[in-house]
Amino acid sequence: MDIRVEGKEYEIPVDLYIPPHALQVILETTFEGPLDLLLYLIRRHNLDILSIDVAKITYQYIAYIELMESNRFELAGEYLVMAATLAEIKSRSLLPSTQAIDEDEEDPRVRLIKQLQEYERFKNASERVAELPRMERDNFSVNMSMPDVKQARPRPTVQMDELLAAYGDVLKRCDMYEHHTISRERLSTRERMSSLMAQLQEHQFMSFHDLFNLSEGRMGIVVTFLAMMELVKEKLIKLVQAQEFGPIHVSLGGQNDSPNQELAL
Amino acid sequence: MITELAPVLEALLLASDKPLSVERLGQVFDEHDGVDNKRIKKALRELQKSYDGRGYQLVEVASGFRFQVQQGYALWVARLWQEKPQKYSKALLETLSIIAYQQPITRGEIESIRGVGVSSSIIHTMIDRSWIRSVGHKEVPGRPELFATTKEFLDHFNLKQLSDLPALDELASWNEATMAPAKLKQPQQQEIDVVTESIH
Amino acid sequence: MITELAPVLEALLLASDKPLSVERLGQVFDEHDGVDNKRIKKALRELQKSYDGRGYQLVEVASGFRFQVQQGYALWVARLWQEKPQKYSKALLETLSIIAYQQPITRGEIESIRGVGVSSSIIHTMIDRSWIRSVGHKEVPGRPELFATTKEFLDHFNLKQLSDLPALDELASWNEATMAPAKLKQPQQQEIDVVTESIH
Repeated sequence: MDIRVEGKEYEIPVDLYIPPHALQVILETTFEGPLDLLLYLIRRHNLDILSIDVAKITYQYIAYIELMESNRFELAGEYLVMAATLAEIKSRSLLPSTQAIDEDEEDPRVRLIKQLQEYERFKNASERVAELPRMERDNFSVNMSMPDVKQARPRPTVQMDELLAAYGDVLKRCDMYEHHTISRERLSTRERMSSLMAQLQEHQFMSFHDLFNLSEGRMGIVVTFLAMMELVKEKLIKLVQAQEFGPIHVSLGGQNDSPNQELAL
Repeated sequence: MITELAPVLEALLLASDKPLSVERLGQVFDEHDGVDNKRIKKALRELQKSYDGRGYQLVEVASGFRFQVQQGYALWVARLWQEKPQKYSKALLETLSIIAYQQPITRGEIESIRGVGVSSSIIHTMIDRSWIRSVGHKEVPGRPELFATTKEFLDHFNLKQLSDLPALDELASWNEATMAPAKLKQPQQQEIDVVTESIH
Repeated sequence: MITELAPVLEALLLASDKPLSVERLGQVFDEHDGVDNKRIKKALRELQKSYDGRGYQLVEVASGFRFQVQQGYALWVARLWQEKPQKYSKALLETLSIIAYQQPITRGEIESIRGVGVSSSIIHTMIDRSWIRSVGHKEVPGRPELFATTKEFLDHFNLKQLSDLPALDELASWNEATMAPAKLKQPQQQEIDVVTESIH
């Protein structure tokens, strides 16, 4: 009989004790919520969902929660709600049986078991879905090049409004509206940053003065300077000076292997 | 009238970066090419057989036919690339499976099955990969979006249709007897102490 | 010891988006696979012959071997493309817009803004169209490439310089405008107020 098996288990307190290596497993695997944790506890005891011993599970569940809290795991509120549900079921089980039967529709144990069964079905299904042969893991698409044809493949075109809509979506998603009001000035700086990087990639080591195009006028020079400062701040370029008051040179960040002193900014 | 249809179909399917349906393939031909869907289907079936023992195969997935590298050679291909294939989290796979089996479904309904919140980033990742999409709104307060899987989802998992998904477990039936409160075991005070002690 | 080398080579060459040299193919194998360059070359020659009458062939180009569609069938493929101009994915458009507004930027930074990985094929497509290019490396561990937009990108969107890109407030007003054409008639100042409110 069930009871005898369970009774036997009860006689061995070691089984109820969670051994340290098991704790390690818990800490390394994150549970997908309270139902996942409950299923784990039930499976560990080779129990059927239908015959779970709520009292036993409740204590283990609460023990795990305390453990997780003591390890500063961020616990979702759902875990605590489940703890309360389990406690409720346990307290109901202490009531005389006649009273509990009266409201079997509302029996939280029935509800929990149904929920566990439902979750287990999908958990099992998701494990099977994960094993389906999948592109880029088990199957790879075939890349075949084309010989030259007179009619080149028409490339899709993109309209400005599509690009804007896409960027709008990005901003909406990451709540960047507040700190990313993009102004024209900022954009011209970003553009100059890109072109400075490109110039330095080509020439590697350039005189500070050569990077300014005087024909651009005052605004152009200011933009170049701002872009340079931004690049220095992001550690993308370095300003180096061989001696005090000597000519300043600019190089890409990290390529400074000369003994020149770096300009502190 | 085209006499050699098979190599034309091979060229079309190999050059395309997406699966092509029989209908889509058919659109390529003019009336005087004498090619109908039946002829295309027949040619495709013959082609499929002709790749036995090769490193690639022609498969039919939800949105049509595509060439792919034979599964048995995936490990060799992986050696060629340093980039590891993206792994999907358990949370993503659970959410995706629930949508696949229960579609159309709202986020709230997914959450009540999983017993835990579904993060927006998981939903976005799946929409971004075109695996799921919003197919409307449920007429309940808040009008939540209803999600469903797409053909791209089926394509990615090498499925032709939803019913090719692995079967869901049967729900174990249970009777009143099992649930009779009388059977609930009374907790024993002694045990409780053991557990509590051993944890702390 | 690999007995069936040919299908492995087929799988590798078909999965690769670039031609592979004999040396590169050889790197895939371990010592105990018993595969040397001579064996690879021999297998490739035999494979080349085996595609007679198919819609594709294995050709040797400067940087190695690659599969390509047979010249004779290329016109069919062109018909396939002709009929349906494709659209770029949302993922590509988002990535492009982030690069435009935030350049120079690394792939990792784009990913952290989008909250999801950016596939190599998206980057390749944009480089291929000369919309973006690598302008250097960020001096952080891994030295990731920094991407920036190009003159071709500006040309495509009819812009003279990057600062001609709409500022963010215009982006919002552009939305407003398309959503409700009536709003366009309202005085400029008022429109901006509306926008500002909706942003904060």
